[in-house]
Amino acid sequence: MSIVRPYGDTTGDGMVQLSFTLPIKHSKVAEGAAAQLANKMGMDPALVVHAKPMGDGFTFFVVYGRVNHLVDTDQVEVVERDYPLLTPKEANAAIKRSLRRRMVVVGGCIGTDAHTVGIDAILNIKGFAGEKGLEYYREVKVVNLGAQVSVPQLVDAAITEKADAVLVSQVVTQRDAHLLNTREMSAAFRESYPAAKRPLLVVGGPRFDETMADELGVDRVFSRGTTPGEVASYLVHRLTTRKAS
Amino acid sequence: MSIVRPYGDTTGDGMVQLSFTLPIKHSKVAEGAAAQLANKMGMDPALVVHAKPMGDGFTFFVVYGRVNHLVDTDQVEVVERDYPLLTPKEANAAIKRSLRRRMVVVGGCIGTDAHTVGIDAILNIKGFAGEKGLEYYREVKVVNLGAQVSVPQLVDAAITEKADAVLVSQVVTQRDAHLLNTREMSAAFRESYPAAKRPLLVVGGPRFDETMADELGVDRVFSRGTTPGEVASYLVHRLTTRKAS
Amino acid sequence: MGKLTLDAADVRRARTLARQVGRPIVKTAQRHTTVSVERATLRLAGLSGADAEGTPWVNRLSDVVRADVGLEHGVSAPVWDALLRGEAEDLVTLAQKASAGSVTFRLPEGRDLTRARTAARKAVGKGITQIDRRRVERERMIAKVGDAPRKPWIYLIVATGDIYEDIPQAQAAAREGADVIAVIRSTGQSLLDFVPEGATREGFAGTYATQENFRLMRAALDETSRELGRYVRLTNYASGLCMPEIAALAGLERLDMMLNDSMYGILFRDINPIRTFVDQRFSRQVHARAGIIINTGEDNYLTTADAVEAAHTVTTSQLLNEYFAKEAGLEDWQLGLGHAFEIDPAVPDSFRLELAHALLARQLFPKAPLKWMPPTRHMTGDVFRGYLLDGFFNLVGALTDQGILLVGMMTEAVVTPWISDRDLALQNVRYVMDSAGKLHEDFHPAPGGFINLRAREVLGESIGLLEDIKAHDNGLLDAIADGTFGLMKRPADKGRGLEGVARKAADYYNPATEILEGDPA
Amino acid sequence: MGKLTLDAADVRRARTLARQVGRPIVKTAQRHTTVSVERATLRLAGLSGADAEGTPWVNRLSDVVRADVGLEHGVSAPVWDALLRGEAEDLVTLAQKASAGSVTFRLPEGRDLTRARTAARKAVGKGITQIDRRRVERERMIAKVGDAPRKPWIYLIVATGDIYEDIPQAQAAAREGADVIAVIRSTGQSLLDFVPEGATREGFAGTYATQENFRLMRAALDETSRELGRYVRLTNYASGLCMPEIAALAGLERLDMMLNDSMYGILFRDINPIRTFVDQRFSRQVHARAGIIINTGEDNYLTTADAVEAAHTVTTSQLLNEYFAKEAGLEDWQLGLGHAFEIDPAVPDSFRLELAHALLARQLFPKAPLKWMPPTRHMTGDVFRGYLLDGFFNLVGALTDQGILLVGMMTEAVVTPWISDRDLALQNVRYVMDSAGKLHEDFHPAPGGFINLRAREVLGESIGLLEDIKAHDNGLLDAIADGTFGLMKRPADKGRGLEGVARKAADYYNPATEILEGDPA
Ligand code: B12
Ligand code: B12
Ligand SMILES: Cc1ncc(COP(=O)(O)O)c(C=O)c1O
Ligand SMILES: Cc1ncc(COP(=O)(O)O)c(C=O)c1O
Repeated sequence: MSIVRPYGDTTGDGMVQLSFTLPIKHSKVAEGAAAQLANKMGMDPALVVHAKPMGDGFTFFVVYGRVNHLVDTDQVEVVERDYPLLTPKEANAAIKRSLRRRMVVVGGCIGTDAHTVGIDAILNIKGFAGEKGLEYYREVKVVNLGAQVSVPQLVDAAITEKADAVLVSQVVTQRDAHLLNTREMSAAFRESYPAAKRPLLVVGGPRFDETMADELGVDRVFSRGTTPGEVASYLVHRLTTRKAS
Repeated sequence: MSIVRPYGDTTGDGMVQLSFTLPIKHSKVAEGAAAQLANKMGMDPALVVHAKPMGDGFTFFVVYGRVNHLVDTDQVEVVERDYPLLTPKEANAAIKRSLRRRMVVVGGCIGTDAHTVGIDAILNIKGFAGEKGLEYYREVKVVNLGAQVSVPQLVDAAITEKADAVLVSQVVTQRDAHLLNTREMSAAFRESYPAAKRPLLVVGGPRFDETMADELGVDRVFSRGTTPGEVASYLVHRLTTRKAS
Repeated sequence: MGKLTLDAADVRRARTLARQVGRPIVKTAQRHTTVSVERATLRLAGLSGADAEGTPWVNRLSDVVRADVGLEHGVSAPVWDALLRGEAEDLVTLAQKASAGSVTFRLPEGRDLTRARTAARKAVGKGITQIDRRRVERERMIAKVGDAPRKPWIYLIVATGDIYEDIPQAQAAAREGADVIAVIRSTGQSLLDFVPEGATREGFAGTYATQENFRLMRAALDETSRELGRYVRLTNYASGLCMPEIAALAGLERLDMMLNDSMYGILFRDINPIRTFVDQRFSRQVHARAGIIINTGEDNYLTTADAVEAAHTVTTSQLLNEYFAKEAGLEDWQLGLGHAFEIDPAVPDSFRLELAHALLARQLFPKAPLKWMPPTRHMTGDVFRGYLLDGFFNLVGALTDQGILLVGMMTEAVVTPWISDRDLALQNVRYVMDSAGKLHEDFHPAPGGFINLRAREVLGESIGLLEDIKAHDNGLLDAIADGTFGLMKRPADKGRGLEGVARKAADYYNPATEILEGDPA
Repeated sequence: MGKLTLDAADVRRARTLARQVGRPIVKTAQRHTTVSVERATLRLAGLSGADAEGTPWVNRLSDVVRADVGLEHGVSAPVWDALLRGEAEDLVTLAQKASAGSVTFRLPEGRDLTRARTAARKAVGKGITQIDRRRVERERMIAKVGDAPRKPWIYLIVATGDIYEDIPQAQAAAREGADVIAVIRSTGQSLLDFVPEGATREGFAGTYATQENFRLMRAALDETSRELGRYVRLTNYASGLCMPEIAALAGLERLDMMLNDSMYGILFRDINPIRTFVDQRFSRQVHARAGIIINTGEDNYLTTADAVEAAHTVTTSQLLNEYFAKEAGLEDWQLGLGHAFEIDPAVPDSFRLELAHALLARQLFPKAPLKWMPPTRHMTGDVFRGYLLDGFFNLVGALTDQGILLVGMMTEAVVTPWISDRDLALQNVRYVMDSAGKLHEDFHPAPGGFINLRAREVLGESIGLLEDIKAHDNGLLDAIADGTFGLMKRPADKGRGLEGVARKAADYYNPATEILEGDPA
């Protein structure tokens, strides 16, 4: 089934729920404005079922209605996993076989971001969702720099540690902080390394769009719900095939 | 201010919240499909912040993001009150002056609809939102037929009572029941009365679009939160100016 | 048990009054029959199907019988007399011929009468045996696949209007945790003086109650019950002008619970009071036999009246519903007495008032699986607020040991429930039950505190109301006539379906009643 | 009071242990100063502003002093000595000249030293008098316009990053019911070793804490307080590398509450332990004087550790925070000890566990206005579920008499709060408080029941942990070093800001400390 529509209680009804605030005082015109926005979004009919004045100059709306757009699932672009999922054992074996040394991974939260739970979930032994983190892999050396690492610090550590891969976490996204920081980071690596020697750059965080790797100048983006096993498998895949070729 | 955008926490940020179900199994593609729908609705970036599989073939999504559309409040069409709001005293005086008899109002819920609270709020003495209902007006005779009145019954009652106005409530809207019933009702009145003699036709209910009067063949549509005073003032305005002209 | 300190004498007094007020109504019910009772009898004897216009054969046949000999003797004797006379080889053919005008009915006498009655009793007996079998089937299935794992049972609504959309939605709801599925009826069905036929796809805001729809949905839920390892119950409405027939169909198709109230039709559908009481008694006798749990409709009072001011009308109606139900043979475990969380959330202490009301019901009817209804009236288009209110409704349910919890939908004020509304609503129930389900262990309203005082006040007002009803010349009928309930005036000689009521003649005969009253299951 | 049956001996033992563990830390703090303590002293003496690059004059000046004579004597004597020597007519000029390299500092001796100290004390005394005036101003204003009408105080966050967006949002929030407004800081400010200057519009996920931002927001809220007839409190963070300076600015600009924790900077920002404890003690002395309520940060533990397993670390930290706070002169009413509703909602009985933890805090610190923090960690993009969780969080707040309720946002896992999130969140709080606010009257955990057992268990574990800390060679410092808290290892000789710590020389002099310790308000 490649064409679908939202489903309220009947196939094809197209029903959705929407809420937002308009910076205008509550009035009939404000309600009409809310309906107009919903219409522009493709909702028709659009029922403004709730309008709540907030202070003097704002009104909050809830709108229900039928949206006219069709969703074509064939057109959806997603970053599908293009590497095999390995167990820690398999990953260790693959590293041993092709690198003939431990793989070095340097990670941290850059900029002013101090949300370490996500990167720790990937790196620390404890892991995430029942999977052990990269520290658990015998053939992986993990250097976790923690929170609020500056980009120069990160590059230095990568150079000192001879990192094969650099893992960066970004959780704060207000004013696109995560995008700005990631671009700054990838630019710094481009400057500090000859292209062929540059470690693999991986960023992750709950609000990243996985299709943006190229735009951000990194090799891979991981988002919400990533597990350590996926990251390990990806690293092994990229680093061992690179060596092989 | 005629051009506005939704407001999350900063002027002009355009942020909205959206939720819906797609009739597909949860997967990365499903999440991409959800983002695609949001994009088609004009949201960019659109963050799929929640995806919940429901049974086998459905997934529920919550999406946050920035919507690109502008809202032009100058373009909003609303049915503004085009008559003066009268107190019961003023309404009574106006009726006495121009009709020289009591105004007769016949009301009820037509079709299979049994939601009488709305029409009772307008007609019964008790009223709504602190305003007394039409029964309270000395110069108005109210005939409330109650629930589940058939269209022929309604027309008969209007004729027998020599109704000046007929007030119809419709609350159930599934499968557009309210629109179908209203059209059937207005058609019946057109058939049973010469145009000039037809009573004023007024429909109301929480999910009506007030701009649809013409399409529905009625004189006025009232929606969510209508008060008896508004209805009384409207009737007086229309019936007394009609007589005057 | 017993978090409230109620005066035992007050409780006894309230029950005595309910009996005194209800007794004359039972007498009246016993003295009358209705078209629907007679049609239900024919259905029990196996007559089903409809003519080309969709008019059921039971309507066709009983109309002709009535035209020929009147309703007051019951249709059974004339019908089986005609069959014995060889007018047709079976009931359907007889109905077809009768509608074609080619059969005339008579009142058999003497040996003919005896033979007709015996044949009728045999035929109807088959239907009742079928109901008995269904009951055993249910019990066996529960024993085999398992029952709902805990109380309250989670009760969810489907209401698409199309049985073929309802089925997957009901199955999905069951998979996500519903213990009971209610298929909401199309608007207007309660005023139809016939039961539609076949599978239907065109209801408004609900799906028609038909025998085939019942069958389809029960079969689908049986499948899901087996899949899930717990029996998923099915509910519909034995209400409106066809209450007895729908009760019979429910028994025949193994529905498990039915909405069935002693006064709902009178007050909210303007159905004639006598018609309602007669139909109600018969339908409850069928439910008793079928092992069906009834759900009464006290929640409806609070959708028009104020839930604080009118709290005692709920209690009063519960007491009357209990009396009528027990008189008709229902047992305590079959009494899903209704009540609801409908106090305006803006009223100070509204949550504690709800607790007081819910505890009162729990304590007055300790063995009944009370049915706890969610907020509807004060739900608005603010679906976030609605979701919160439903959570606090669920909490009252947990704190007061409700048997059946109708799951509230955040979109109550907007649409009939979407698939996602149900999923979110179940998640809400689960959170409350899992996180705070045992909070009742820590909940002890002080003997002289707010909650106890309020509960005693409501019980007192309810006793006052029952006394007031009793003081009317003609008791409950007069009270209903003069607007005691919900300010709706419903005189005993007005209302829909009155023409379908007949005072029984001396020779009135109804094999169904005979079996149901004579030989308890 | 006292819903739990705690063993009084246990409670006493816990407090004794906290004192035993805390005492050596206080001693260490007394033996050290930090760049930030010295800069705070200069700020109290009236030095503000920054150079063209935005480096504050207090940093410029103290850096030069330190380069010339070291930090261990305190900057006051060298600075006022230079002024008395006529190097500059005022502090700003002195700072400018110092950064231009045209002043050299010395350690005055004898009469010079006495005169320098006297001048310093006079200058700093003005700042402290200003703080005293602000405190009186607050008290007068509360007396005049009125205070928050009830407990808990409703605490709302604004976090746009732009002071000029924050202001209208804060005013709107106050109008809709907030009693306390917290302006969240930009990420990273805690690691800046200076306090930015001026009104700022470029924070990430929060707005910089600056004296001017404090002033603008306090003025705006004063206006709104008058409009609303209740004093709206303002909060910020005395935390990170500039804790003492921000405390001073808060006192000068009449902020009303400050986030200020004894170990947060160490554990969560990897700030050197000694630096933190020194800065903390000074900042708390300032808060005590300013009549500011501190909010401690125990909630943070539960965002990384499991809220059930680590519940006792919260209690332990509360006991330590209490000890350090009282030692610094804060009174019970100034102790907004933190705790949070962070148990995974999927844990059975999670709501009752939350109740147990919250009651324990309430009963251990009966006079402290506890600060109750909403769920964050288990919030997801399901904003409906989030709204419900926040409702149950509010209910725990109501049942356990919390003083300050940080209002939870349904979008916690998504964005920093939108204007509508706050409005919906306040509606949630209001519903719970109005409908169920008095439910605590009916809530009585059984003496041997689940809630009591759990509370006693947590207290027991907390005593165990304190004993464990005490058993370390170097007590708390060693315990912090070896990962006792939140598994983070923070040795006393590592961490950010260590270079800003100096062991006091025998002739160390700080007029602020002298005044704050010597003459209690
Ligand atoms: C815990 C928490 C904190 C803790 C952090 C403790 C710590 N040591 O990490 C504390 C209390 C310190 C904190 C502070 C703040 N926080 Co905070 N915090 C959260 C919270 C509640 C949970 C985040 C979390 O731990 N998630 C669990 C982990 C496992 O998930 P994750 O990070 O998504 O990681 C997964 C994937 O994304 C991926 N992943 C992540 N990184 C990487 C990296 C790589 C290489 C790979 C491969 C994968 C990967 O894999 C992980 C496992 O699946 C969220 C709200 C929420 N419920 O989400 C707010 C939240 C993230 N915080 C927020 C903010 C604003 C702050 C503050 C800045 C507020 C302030 N101004 O004071 C401060 C300051 C922190 C700072 N300087 O950055 C905002 C961010 C808003 C935004 N979108 O911009 C949020 C969303 C709350 C909100 N609505 O306001 N916070
Ligand atoms: C109370 C109620 C009932 C009561 C009705 C009692 C009665 N005597 O009216 C009972 C319990 C009987 C009932 C039954 C059903 N209900 Co109902 N009910 C509601 C409920 C909770 C409140 C409606 C209400 O009273 N609002 C208050 C009044 C004052 O507001 P109002 O109607 O909007 O009227 C105002 C304006 O709209 C306007 N107005 C209205 N009419 C008119 C007319 C004129 C001339 C004018 C000028 C103005 C005007 O003025 C009024 C004052 O401002 C709503 C949910 C909700 N919270 O909204 C569901 C709701 C309306 N019910 C619904 C349904 C489906 C049913 C049933 C059909 C379910 C079923 N299949 O069994 C049944 C059957 C009823 C039937 N045959 O129609 C749906 C409708 C869905 C839809 N949009 O199609 C709703 C929305 C619930 C839901 N989400 O499923 N219901
Ligand atoms: C007892 C009873 N019957 C019937 C209904 C349904 O309404 P209707 O009569 O329109 O089928 C209800 C409503 O909840 C009810 O409580
Ligand atoms: C005591 C304390 N300080 C500071 C903060 C804020 O973090 P940051 O150090 O990034 O300003 C918090 C977080 O809530 C806190 O509890």
